[in-house]
Amino acid sequence: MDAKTSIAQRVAKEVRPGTLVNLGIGLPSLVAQYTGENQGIFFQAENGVIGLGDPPPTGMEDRDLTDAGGGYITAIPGAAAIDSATSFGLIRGGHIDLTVLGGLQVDGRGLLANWKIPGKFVPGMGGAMDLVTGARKVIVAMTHTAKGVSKIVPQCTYPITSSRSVDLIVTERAVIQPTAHGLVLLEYAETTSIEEVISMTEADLIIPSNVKVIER
Amino acid sequence: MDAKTSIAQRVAKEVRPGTLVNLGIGLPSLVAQYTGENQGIFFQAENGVIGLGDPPPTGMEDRDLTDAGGGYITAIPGAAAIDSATSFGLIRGGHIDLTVLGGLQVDGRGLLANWKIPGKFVPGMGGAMDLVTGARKVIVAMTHTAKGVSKIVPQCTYPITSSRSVDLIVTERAVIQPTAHGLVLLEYAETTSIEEVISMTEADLIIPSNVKVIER
Amino acid sequence: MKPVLSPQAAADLIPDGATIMVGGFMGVGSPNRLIDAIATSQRTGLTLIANDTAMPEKGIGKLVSAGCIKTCIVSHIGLNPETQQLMNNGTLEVRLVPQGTLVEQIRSAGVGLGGVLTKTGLGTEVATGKQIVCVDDQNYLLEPPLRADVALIAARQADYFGNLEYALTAQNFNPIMALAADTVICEADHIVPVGMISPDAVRTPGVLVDHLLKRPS
Amino acid sequence: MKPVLSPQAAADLIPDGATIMVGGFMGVGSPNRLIDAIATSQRTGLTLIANDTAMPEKGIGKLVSAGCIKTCIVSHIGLNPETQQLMNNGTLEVRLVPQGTLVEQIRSAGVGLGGVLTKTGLGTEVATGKQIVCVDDQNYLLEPPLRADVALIAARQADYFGNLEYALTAQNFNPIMALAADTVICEADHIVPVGMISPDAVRTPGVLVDHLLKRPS
Repeated sequence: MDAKTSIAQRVAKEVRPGTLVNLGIGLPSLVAQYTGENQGIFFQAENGVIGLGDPPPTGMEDRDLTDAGGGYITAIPGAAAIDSATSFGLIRGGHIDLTVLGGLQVDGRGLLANWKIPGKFVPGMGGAMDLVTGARKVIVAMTHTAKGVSKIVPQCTYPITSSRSVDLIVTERAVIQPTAHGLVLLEYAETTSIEEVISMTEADLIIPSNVKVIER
Repeated sequence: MDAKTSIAQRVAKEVRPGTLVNLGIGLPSLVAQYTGENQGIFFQAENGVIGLGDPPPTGMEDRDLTDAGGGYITAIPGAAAIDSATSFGLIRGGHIDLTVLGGLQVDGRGLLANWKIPGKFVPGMGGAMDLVTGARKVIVAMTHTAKGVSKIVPQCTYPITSSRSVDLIVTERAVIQPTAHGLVLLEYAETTSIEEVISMTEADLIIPSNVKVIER
Repeated sequence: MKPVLSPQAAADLIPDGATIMVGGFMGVGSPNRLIDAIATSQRTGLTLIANDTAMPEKGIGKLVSAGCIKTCIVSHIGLNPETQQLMNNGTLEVRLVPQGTLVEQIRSAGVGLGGVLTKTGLGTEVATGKQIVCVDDQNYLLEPPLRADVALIAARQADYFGNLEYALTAQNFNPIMALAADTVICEADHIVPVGMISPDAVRTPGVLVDHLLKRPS
Repeated sequence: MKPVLSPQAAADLIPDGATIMVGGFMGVGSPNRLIDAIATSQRTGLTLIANDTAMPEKGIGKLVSAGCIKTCIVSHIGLNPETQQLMNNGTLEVRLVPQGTLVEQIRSAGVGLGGVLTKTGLGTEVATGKQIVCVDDQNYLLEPPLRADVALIAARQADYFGNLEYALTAQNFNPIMALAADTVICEADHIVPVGMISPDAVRTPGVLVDHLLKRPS
């Protein structure tokens, strides 16, 4: 299993029935594939739809029905089309139960950086700052390292996305919970070890006695 | 002709083709009867419709289509139904070309009072404060006196509706324009005289050399 | 799918002393069966946020007549002499708010903003004791967000997920109030199966609605 | 009835150096024939307010490619390497704004409010040099209103009075931008006679729209 799939599978277990969920573009968008059907979960695309469905059959794409990355989508029965003010009203107003976003860095305080690498690449924050600030629960879904360098750092060197700490970090190697005392290792992948996770994580980790192996 | 009819007829001459107009409940609502048809005028009712039409035929009233006073209305082809946030967005945002409102008092600075008689009757401001503050042009349509007492006063004794001066006052006896120099008498009714208007107006009036008789 | 409640079960969700928002404008577009159930249940000490108190024995006016309301935050009470009377004898506290400010205060709570910056009310009695904020050399009155424990709204048509469509001037405050309460209960004229309302026709997304009112049998 | 303009006549309404808003989200729901006409007309020095700059040679990206834009106020440029490049070599000024703040700044200008009080951006680079306002013991960032000289929007269907309906995710910023510009030009897929759109289906009232774009012959 590749890293992205294993991350998406683990994040999917955090999605509760009957909730409204926003998935960021890229890796987070894979999560939808692993949540069970008929659980009353509604996915929001912040460009203006509540109730994303499966990708459309080839040749049946609609140029006016896309996700926030511009990819063609469908919508489920009971979907609603909304404008950007309403969409971000829901996000900022605390109506989104869960958002899953990608990350460049998360630090020891649980702060996320995901919109700017100064002097290198500046995609912009898009909806990320509103999502991290406004969603009830924020999960960062990202690979543990980039080019061998830990993305979980003592303090973000890239500009942060919000002063609000994220609730959970899910990588292909570990599930980590930011707390007031620091980053707590909750789970590690069966393909790795606690020691290896520690060595690949630049930030300090708190290791409780009951760390579990990730179930997917 | 009664006072209300003569006021409404004179105000109607101020309504320009192709504009968006809000008429207050009561006397101001009569103005619509005297504007020409097919001039592309859209009337807004602030409770949520743009494009008010004639009153409905008896028996064809719709409980869900009313004006701001709760009276049954119809809507013209091209009408739009809007919620209260949009309705007042249009009002505050300067999208209303003209509003015509009733008044309890207007004073020498052109300030209007129309929502509260302390200790006696407090209807509330409803949409009046937003309309006077936000509409491009504000006309007060009211009788010149109430129980023999001038409603045009040196300074409002009732709480004012807005710190923005109204643009025109139309009564059954006179048309008066508030200016930086004071209230200017523009027109007087043929049934009265300049002297009588001055004597029935508690506020000072500036009388230019070219005061005209009101055309209806 | 959202729970479909009887009027009584819906009224039971509202404790004495709660803050409620009720949709409607002079009795048009109000959830009348919900109002009847609350009035019949003799709730007391409620704080009411609404455009107006309608007329005696009509729409929201029934809550005033039944003595349910301790405080009301409204823009207009001119057509309800009962409200005037209770205000004058000190039984009912009435806080008058300009209509455009009121609806934006509710919206700002619902969409996670810190309040409303408006010129409406500046230099009038309404501004007394309130903060003034200067933006680009212009002064604005700062009015705080307004939330409720329960919003009681009316719609023309719902699906069983809670997506709502409104009709004409019965829309008014309803879609805005749906954003700004811990619990949102909607009384719709019709309830249709999920999928029967076009996504483009939805004015209130079902995710905002907690309960639907059972249709009369 | 609103004037129906050719793309060229519409582009002629926009002088060099103007501030324009353009609807659309990653190329979806943008007024593409209007964009083509502006790009072909080689306008220069424009300030662009939009969600994003789409992709090179697609939607709003064409205005960047054609060198029309001096400054852009957007939330995302990640899918347009041309924008990155012009920003890096100093040819194009890019002001990045959180998406929810951007749409509310536009709305606040359109509905006559003094700006936006939001928690988004507090404690980040976005807050640098900006006013903080405290409401009910909570801090908010104050972001000022954003207006344009001309708004260029897209709709699924218009009537000849300018009432607009949108489709699915092509709605996005379009109805909000229609509120906040001195001149609003709409490119609709269909234009129908007045009266053919139900009042309840209208998402942008025609009173906000100044010009419609002529349909292709």
